[in-house]
Amino acid sequence: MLSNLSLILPELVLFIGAMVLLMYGAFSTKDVTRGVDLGAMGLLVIAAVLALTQSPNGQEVAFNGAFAVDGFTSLMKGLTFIATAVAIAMSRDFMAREKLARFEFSVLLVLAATGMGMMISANDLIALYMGIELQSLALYVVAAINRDSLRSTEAGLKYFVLGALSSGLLLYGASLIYGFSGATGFGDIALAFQPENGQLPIAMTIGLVFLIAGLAFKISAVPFHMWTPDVYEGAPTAVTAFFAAAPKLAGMAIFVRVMMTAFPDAIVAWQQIIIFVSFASMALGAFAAIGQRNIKRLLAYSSIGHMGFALVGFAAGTQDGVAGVVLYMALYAVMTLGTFACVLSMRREGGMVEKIDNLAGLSQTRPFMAACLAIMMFSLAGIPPLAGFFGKLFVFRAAIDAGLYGLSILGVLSSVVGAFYYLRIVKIMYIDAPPEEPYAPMARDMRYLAGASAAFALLFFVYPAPLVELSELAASALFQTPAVEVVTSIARP
Amino acid sequence: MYQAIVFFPLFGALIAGLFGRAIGHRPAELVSTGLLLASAALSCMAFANIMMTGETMSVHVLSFIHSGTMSIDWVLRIDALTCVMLVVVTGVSSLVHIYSIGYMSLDPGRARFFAYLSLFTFMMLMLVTADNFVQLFFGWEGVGLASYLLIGFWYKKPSANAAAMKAFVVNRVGDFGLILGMAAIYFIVGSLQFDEVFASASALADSQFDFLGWTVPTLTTICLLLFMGAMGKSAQFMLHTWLPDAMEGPTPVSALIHAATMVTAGVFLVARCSPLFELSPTALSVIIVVGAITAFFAATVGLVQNDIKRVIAYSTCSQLGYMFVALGVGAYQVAMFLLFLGAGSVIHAMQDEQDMRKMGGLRELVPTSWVMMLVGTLALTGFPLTAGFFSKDAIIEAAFAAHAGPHLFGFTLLVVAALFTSFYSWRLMFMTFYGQPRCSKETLSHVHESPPVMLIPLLVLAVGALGTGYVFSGIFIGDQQEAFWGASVFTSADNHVLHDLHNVPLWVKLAPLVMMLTGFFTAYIMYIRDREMPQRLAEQHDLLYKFLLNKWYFDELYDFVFVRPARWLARVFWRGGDGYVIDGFGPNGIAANVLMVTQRFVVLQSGFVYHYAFVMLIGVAGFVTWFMFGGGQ
Amino acid sequence: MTLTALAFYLFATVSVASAFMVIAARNPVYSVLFLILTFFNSAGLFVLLGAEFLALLLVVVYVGAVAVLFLFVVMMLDIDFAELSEGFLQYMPIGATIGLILLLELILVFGASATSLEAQVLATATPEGMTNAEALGRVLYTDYIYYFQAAGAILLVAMIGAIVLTLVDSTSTRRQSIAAQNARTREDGVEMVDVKPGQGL
Amino acid sequence: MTDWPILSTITFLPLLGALFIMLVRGDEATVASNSRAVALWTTLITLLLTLFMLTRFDGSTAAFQFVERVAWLGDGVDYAMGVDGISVLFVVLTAALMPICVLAGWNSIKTRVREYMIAFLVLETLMIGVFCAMDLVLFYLFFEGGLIPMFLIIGVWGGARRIYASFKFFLYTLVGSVLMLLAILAMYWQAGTSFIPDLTATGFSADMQTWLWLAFFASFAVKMPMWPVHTWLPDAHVEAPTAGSVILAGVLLKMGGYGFLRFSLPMFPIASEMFAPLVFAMSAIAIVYTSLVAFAQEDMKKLIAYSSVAHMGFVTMGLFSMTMQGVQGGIFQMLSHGWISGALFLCVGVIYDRMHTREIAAYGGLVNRMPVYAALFLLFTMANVGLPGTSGFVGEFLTIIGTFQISTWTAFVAASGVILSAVYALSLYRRVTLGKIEHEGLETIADMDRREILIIAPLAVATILFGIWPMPILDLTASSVDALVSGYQEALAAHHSSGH
Amino acid sequence: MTIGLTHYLTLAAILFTIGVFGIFLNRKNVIIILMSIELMLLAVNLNLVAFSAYLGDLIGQVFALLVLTVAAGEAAIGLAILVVYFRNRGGIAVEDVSQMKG
Repeated sequence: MLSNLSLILPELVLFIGAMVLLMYGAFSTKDVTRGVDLGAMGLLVIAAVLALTQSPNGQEVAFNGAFAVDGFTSLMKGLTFIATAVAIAMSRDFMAREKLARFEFSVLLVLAATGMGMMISANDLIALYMGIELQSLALYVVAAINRDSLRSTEAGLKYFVLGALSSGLLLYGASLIYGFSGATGFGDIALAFQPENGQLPIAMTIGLVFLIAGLAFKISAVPFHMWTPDVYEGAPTAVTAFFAAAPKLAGMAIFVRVMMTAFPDAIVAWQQIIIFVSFASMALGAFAAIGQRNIKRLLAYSSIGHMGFALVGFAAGTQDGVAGVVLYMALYAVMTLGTFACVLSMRREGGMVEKIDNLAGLSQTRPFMAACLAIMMFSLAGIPPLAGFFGKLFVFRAAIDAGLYGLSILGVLSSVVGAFYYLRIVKIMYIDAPPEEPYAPMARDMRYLAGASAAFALLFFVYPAPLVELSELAASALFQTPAVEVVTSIARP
Repeated sequence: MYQAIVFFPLFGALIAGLFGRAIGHRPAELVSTGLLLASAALSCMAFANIMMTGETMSVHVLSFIHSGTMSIDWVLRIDALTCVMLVVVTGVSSLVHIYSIGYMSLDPGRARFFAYLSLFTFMMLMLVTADNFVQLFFGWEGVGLASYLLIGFWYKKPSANAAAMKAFVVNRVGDFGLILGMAAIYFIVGSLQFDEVFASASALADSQFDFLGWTVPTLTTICLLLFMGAMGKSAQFMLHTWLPDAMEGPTPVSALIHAATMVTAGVFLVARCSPLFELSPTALSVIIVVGAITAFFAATVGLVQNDIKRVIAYSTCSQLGYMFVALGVGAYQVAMFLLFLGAGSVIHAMQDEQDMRKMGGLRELVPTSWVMMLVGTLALTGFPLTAGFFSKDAIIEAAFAAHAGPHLFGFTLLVVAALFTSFYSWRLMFMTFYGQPRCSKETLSHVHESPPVMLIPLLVLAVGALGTGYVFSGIFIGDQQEAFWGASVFTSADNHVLHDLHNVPLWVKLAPLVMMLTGFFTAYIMYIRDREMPQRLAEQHDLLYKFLLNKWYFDELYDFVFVRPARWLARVFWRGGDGYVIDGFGPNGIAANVLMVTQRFVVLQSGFVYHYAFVMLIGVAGFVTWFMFGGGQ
Repeated sequence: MTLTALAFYLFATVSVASAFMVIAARNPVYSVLFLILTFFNSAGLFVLLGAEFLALLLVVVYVGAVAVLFLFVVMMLDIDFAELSEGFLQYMPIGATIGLILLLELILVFGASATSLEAQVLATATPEGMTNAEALGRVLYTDYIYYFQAAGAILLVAMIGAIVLTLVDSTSTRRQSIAAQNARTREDGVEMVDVKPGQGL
Repeated sequence: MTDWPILSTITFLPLLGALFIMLVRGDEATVASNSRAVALWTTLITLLLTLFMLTRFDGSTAAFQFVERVAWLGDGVDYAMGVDGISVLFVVLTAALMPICVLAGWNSIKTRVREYMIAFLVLETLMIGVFCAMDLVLFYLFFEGGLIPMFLIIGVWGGARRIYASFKFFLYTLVGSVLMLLAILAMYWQAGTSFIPDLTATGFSADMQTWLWLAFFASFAVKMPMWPVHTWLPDAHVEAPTAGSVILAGVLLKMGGYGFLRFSLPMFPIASEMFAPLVFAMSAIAIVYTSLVAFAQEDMKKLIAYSSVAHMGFVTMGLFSMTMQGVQGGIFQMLSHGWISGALFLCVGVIYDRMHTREIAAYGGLVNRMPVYAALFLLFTMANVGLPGTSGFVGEFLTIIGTFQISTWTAFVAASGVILSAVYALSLYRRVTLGKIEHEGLETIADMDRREILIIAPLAVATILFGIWPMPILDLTASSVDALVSGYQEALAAHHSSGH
Repeated sequence: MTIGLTHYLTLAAILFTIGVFGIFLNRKNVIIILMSIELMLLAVNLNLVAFSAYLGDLIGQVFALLVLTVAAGEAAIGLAILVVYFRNRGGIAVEDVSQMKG
């Protein structure tokens, strides 16, 4: 039991911490938002450190195989928790200015992070579902957290309705998989469908489709992406920043883990779906973003496109591919958070501005912010030597290795189309004339965050080895044979 | 010494050009002229030297292009042919320099002018001393550049600028052939050294190679390509159009370009490559035909021109035709000899430009000029004992005697051309210096004799025109010729034209003389006796007159065939090709399509949650269907 | 067969019919009621499958809590029902097509699978000598404690979420602060203004 | 050889300068003047270092020199730098053009001087990196990275239609490059390394070569630019500030040719031979077509831009002839076009700075007021025409000679470019400088000042010096080109003897 | 006639499809969409329980139990969001929920 607890320590810390913070907030008479925020960030950082230092040799499982920890999960959890912490850090100033500061926000984010941790470590369909739901419920709420705003509540409503639908799909798939494999543990499912057992039954494939639909929704891959633009636009910007990074990391992580550990031999089946989804995401992300006028909406499409790119590595289905996905997601998280640090600073006297055209002449009025945002845009576009390029490099390398030439070509071409709208933002900032009304200066936190992520994107190429090696290490964890086989169906007579 | 000959003019050009404004006009003039005179003196010494020893010398200056097996150096090659050219070039050029001191004395751009002149001379010297094709091409193009600068010297005159550009471009048409010729030579022989190329000439005589998809005889192709270059520079028929226009430059320029030097570069090229040409009867035939047509064509046009300089230009053109016929029949020596006839043209050229119809009766006003002009005319028309007599007669006889190709065609045209030459030369004389002045009194009062600095060069030339023929005919084409030319000019073993030309029938020998006299009398009748006659003739043969007056409508033809289509094509390519097709279907078209696709995507995002759910479910249903029926398994 | 089959078909027919009415009913209140009917019938099916505890749970928790919550919300939100049911059939054809395709495919799949999953009489998952509730209880708090706790966490989030979203802030209601009242001094309460003559306020 | 990483120093020194400029503080005028000074000094020091490197360079070997290699991305993707006879001169060219560019923007750039200088210094780093990179991925990094500063240079400091031009430039080149990226990855997959010498030694199968060649071609042909993917160039040139045009024509275009030399030809010889007719056709069309289009232009920069396309046609033609003369001529042509077209753009810049128009029709008779300018302009016009004695001739001549040995048709058509270039270049010169002054504004136009002469003088010297004595360049490239050509021929011989 | 697994699966599929169908059939009322989702979850539960019985494996029932629990929480959140939305908008017609699009 103790070993069980040591494995779920990060999640445990988060969950208990969240409850402590909740109590503190609920029973304190003063405004404790600031304290709770700091506490939440502290918790997340501690959890991240714990997660990253877990690094067991091979895979270790807890709770009869429901919860697994390996190199992959610890890295992805660490990144997810840090991304959440950063999102809270970025939200503080924003929430205060928008009069949304409530201590429950941070608590919900911590709980969502707990869910993400559970999700990433899930080694069982039930654990997967529970993790996803814990995360999702918290996300539905924070999307609608500005409850006096029609847009925010509409975002929450849409997110909820579609999220519930996707949960239904996922569950339906899970039930079929359970039924036809007789197991819910990933390892057992994999064992049940080894090549020697013959072809994957069609019913199983259908279950897989439903499962993928549910997971693809979480990373907003086409055609399960429809919620993304509306939710990104409607949710308060700080929440959008959070949405863009951490849940995507977690969603991608579990998506990869499920497919790699539960269906390693069904690759022929799911690879086709991933290829289609990947291509469709890249293309839609690129094309639809061009038409956008709202920066948050644009970033929503951009994130759809980026998920498509990450999926390219996934579609390869190889260890290199997974390493590429991990690296891509890590870089993406940094870039997207950096971008949102700038977007959150888009305000004038009257309040937030979200129109892309409002960025006009930013390079003259706020050169630092413009430079950071420009670096982010080029990086997101995947132009070397910025960090974003390396993500693309690695995923496409894996795709080429796996012989996915068509997907690769379509992918790079849509990255060209995508480059157009990133360039447009740079153009607006650097070429267009500034407006009469000046921008409010960037908050100090935002300056640091934007500057740090810009510096990261800019200088990643100097010494990329650590992150590259980490991602390779993480990927290798998914390709080891599980250390311990645990029979999950204890109750079977 | 040889370096000095070649590079003195360059120094002169650099000093006058770069420091002209700093040191003043007069010093610039003196320095460049002085250097050129020195160069001329050295050239004479070199000439004498070579005459005595008969040896060929090579002076290595600098390496130029070494690439793989190709090695080209800057080398001065001095042999008999070069020496003749050196003397002609430096000699004429010196005289032009001296003349220009007087002629340009009032021009604000004098230093620049002298820089150009010296540059021109330098380039010409590089051309004639070349040891390989590339160096020759350097001089060749350099001459083109200098002529471009000189013709366009008066840059405020739009016509001068146009003429300069025309000269350059038309020359470039010839260069097109020359470059290809060089490429072909390198391709076949593997070298561009004269010696090496000539050494392998006989091996090429019967060989063939693939050119533009056809299998063609090697040597003939190369020769024709090279000849194309020569045509451009020597203003042969089809590529002659620049020459008359080049008269837009200052008069000394006209002299330098037309008469003595630049245009003879083509002749020099063919002579230099005689080892190649001599082995290709086809090429020789082409040269004869082109040369003969040029001679005839230019003479016909010269008949009716009213501008002195134009007459001279066409006359030059015509003389060049003669030279090429000589080259074509294999009488290279004769052709080179004719170069000295250039003196006659120079004299003419150095008279100032005016419309002949407005002149007349100037003999009393400018007697010295009149004498010079007379000498020039005599030389040009081939009056006995002048340089022209020896050379021209020799050519016509050679054309008759030759065995190569269409020599009779050449002979006939040349004889007719001789008649015309005589006619228009005398016409020019009569119209300018005889009869009553046709211009206003006031203009007349300004006419005065030139200063000595201009007359002396004329005098020297006049002496040359009268004397050289007699003196040098022996060495150039007579008994001593083989000793003199040595290896520099090649004649194939079965070409006896130089011997045969002494054995032609008497009527052939007399034909040029008869023609000359006929021309003289006709001119005399028409312009001294019956002055109404030209007018009448022109009216009677209106079409012919117009045809000739407009130079056979060549400018118009080229405008119609090349210039206009080129302009049209340029616009079509630009607006249509680049603008409409490439950009339209390329970047702009794609961009437009992207926007269209974007609109479609955006419309899909309707904002209705059931649409979104619908899309998700369609996705799921699609995947399921794919796996069940689409062969997903 | 016989009784089990009869029961199955009865429950199945009613639940399908009432499920259809859930989406087809014009009045949301009816929809909720049909939903409850569906749940009841499903509970019956659960019993047939030997999952008595779940059947109970479905009735107690779902019908008792969730469905009633739905009903409550439907009633609370003052909605113009007549307007809401307009345009009901607009998306019928395409929706029906997609739905039917999906359904046919699923049934086909199960039909195909039926050869491998022979239509045997379904046993019960409950081990011998134990009630269903006991069996569930044994594993739920031991082997599956993790899920159980996770479910707890989810409910906690749901609770926080519901409160965050719907609780009206207490900022408008004024609470008594005894400490503040006691600490109040004259200086806080009275402000002395030096009014110059003739200037007034 | 030196022990210290001289190539990395040269490459990243400008970046250091850029960093320095970022730290400059003070009011606008101080920042501007300090930025200029720092930029100038940085580029000059870089140039000096480059020249120093050149003195240590051994031209007698075809091997890479000053090699540095450090682990970078892992799995055979290293940070590897080195130069050989083919690349060393491009490094020098880049370093030499940069001070000129800085000076060219000295007075004409008035807004955002700091950013301008930073952009240029970053661009220098990336450009030098392209020519020094010995690793394919590293090469791509630099190759593509150059788009960013150039995009900004055109976009921020460009002319009226700068937005269209900069987007076109960026996206056009990006399309080609991303396809190349895939090819790079495929090569990496095949060879397990992206170290260029190793890749050159890897014999790719004929089938694979075909695809790889096409992908690389997509990138380099656009960069070059070859007909029909050239249309971005006139727009980019016209809108870019003078220094931008100089660097665009002088260095960026050369990356395409360099790419052919470094990758397409040595690594995919079979495909290169197969596609040579295509390249020849495109080159020949480029020469005639764009020369004609240049003739129709009314904008000076556009005319020169089109002439660049034509000149690049000579380069591609020469390179793909794969004869010693053709390749050396191609390299020489690239270098010489680097300074000639650079100088021509500077010439346009000189009068643009005075009159703020590039319309040819707005000028005329400049020689009356600007004799020095007219003389220099003439020199470069003639060099552009390919007059012997200028460096423009040597490359053109060698490429024609080289190509004639392989394809007479191509050489034939290309030689006609000799005529056409004279037509458009001289007509430009005539319309701009000759004649009487007819536009009022030109009556007071001043001749070039000392700074402008100083900028152009080195280019003029190079034009004439290397026109008369091209040996230094030819010697430096000889052994590398020889190795390239013989390696190519051997590969082909092996392929043909194996029965294909 | 034995009632086998296939029967239950088919029934669940029908219920699931009705739930799916309900989502885009009812564009006038968000609550019905929520109810459709409840139907889908019910179908899932039916599946799970049937499989549980078929496999003789209790975990299916445990799964169903948890699904029920979570679904209750989900319903709570969903209705809460719906209520705040109603407060802002004054209606819950699906077609009104389209402030953001494009």
